[in-house]
Amino acid sequence: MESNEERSVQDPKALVEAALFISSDPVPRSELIDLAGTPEDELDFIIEEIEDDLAAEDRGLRLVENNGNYQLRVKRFILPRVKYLAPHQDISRGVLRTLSVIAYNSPVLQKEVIDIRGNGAYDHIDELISRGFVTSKQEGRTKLLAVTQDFLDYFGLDGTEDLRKGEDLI
Amino acid sequence: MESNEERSVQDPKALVEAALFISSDPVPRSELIDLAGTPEDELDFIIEEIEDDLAAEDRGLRLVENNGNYQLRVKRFILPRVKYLAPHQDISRGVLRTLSVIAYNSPVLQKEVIDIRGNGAYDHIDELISRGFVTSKQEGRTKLLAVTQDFLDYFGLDGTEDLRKGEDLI
Amino acid sequence: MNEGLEDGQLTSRLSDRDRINSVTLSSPYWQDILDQYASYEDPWEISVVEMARDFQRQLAELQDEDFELSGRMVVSCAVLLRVKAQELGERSEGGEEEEFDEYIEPDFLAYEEFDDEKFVPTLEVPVKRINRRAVTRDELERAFEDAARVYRRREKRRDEEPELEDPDWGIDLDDGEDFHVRLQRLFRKVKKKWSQGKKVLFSTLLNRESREEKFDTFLELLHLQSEGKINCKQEEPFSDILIEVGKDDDGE
Repeated sequence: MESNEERSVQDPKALVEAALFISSDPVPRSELIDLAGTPEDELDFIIEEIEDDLAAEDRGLRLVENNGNYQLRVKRFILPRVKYLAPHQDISRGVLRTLSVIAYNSPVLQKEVIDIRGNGAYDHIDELISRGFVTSKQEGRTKLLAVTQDFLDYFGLDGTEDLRKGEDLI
Repeated sequence: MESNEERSVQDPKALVEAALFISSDPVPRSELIDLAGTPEDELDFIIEEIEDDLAAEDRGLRLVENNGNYQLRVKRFILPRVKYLAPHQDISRGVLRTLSVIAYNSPVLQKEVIDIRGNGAYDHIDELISRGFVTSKQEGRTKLLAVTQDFLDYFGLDGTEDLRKGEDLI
Repeated sequence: MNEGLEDGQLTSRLSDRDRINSVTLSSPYWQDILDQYASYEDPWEISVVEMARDFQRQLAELQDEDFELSGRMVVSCAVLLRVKAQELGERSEGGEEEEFDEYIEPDFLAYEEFDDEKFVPTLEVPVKRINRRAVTRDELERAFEDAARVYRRREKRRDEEPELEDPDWGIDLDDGEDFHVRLQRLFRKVKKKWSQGKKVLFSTLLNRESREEKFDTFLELLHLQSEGKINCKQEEPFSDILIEVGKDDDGE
């Protein structure tokens, strides 16, 4: 199923695609430049080409850029059909809702989060802090909660402004 | 970066690509047929098309079929360049060592493999047999182990002659 | 709704003074209705049932006049129901898991008169892909070198220290082998023989007679005994060891 196995000169576009495919995490732009061994503007050209290829109706993926990191993802409208094939996701719904409240209002007083989400949210906040999605800072008699860069990375966001604009989250 | 987001009719080829991309394990043929909602011969056509697409020089992936299970992989000659981006291998370290001992001495008595690798290798051998990398044949009171064509395909080898012999261990 | 409130009870908690009057219901300015709701501090004071009945009466009187009102009525009732349900959820479970907003259309929540600053849409967890890559031929070769290195080192130790002062005792730690996995495997083997009513002897647990395997298995048995899973008996020195499954695991 594979031709020209032993080819030694590697097409930079093929290398970029392979790098994006093999990595489970977003790949930094600088990494792609090193890997492809091309100047920056040529990488842009390659990225653009890949995007054009993926825009075709018979392709199931899209290229996402976030803070100079690139990642291949399944097209949004296809995702619901195939996501059962991906490993189980690991944030419970209650915790996710508490995280949503923090994220949309970040930074936000813990007191306000508890007002909205109830006492059960104390545990959620602990869990979110230990997962590195939320930081907590003493602020008078309560705490100030904010989402972290890890949170933004995990959810593929540039910043919490994305949320307030009501943009799609994935 | 994505056009026609809201399209409701999904191209079966796009669905197949998305399924192959998102799954960590090889996807059974029957799953792809269900997903694409196409008759079997149409799936064959789609698979063939994807293979043709991937054969292009500027593509970094290949499609691998094993016992009716399909998987996207990075092209072999590109893999060494990008493998540092993927922390997880699909064969664990202990199992790989046992596999290497079998491969470098194939065919080899199970007893000899256990001598070299210890009792834990019984489980490794079971796993390697179930993955189709190794066959086992009764030989007196022990078993004779040999690597399979699937093993050769996986590593892109024509035969075990390609491998350096490890007879100095046995 | 675990407070066990029946519909009648809900209604009885509401006072007549706060019922939506028929003037409001027949008003062409329906946006006003929601403003009126917002003025109630406690949404329990508004009865959806009564309001709907009033509306039905109005509708009967209106006969075939203005049916555009009915859709807005449904929207208004639903907004009110949501506010009530949210409150009820918070009363009964400390605000945990308000299930109902799953069933409300996003457009509906965006209804311009519905002013709930506390509402935020739930984040969607991204689907994470875990890619396990293929092993390369180089890595296969390196794995062989590692296996050979581990083996030679063990052989060397065995030659140099025949009295087994080596604390390693053949557990190939370099291999990343999980000792607990081996314990479980051996215990399963013991339990299987035991459940078949067989006498479980040390010698019957061995796949081959190598010294290394005997040490490994013996060590594993000692661990299982210390965990209380098995009892080992030896009738006389150097005789075979008899293994019994501990009482806790008997009959499993």
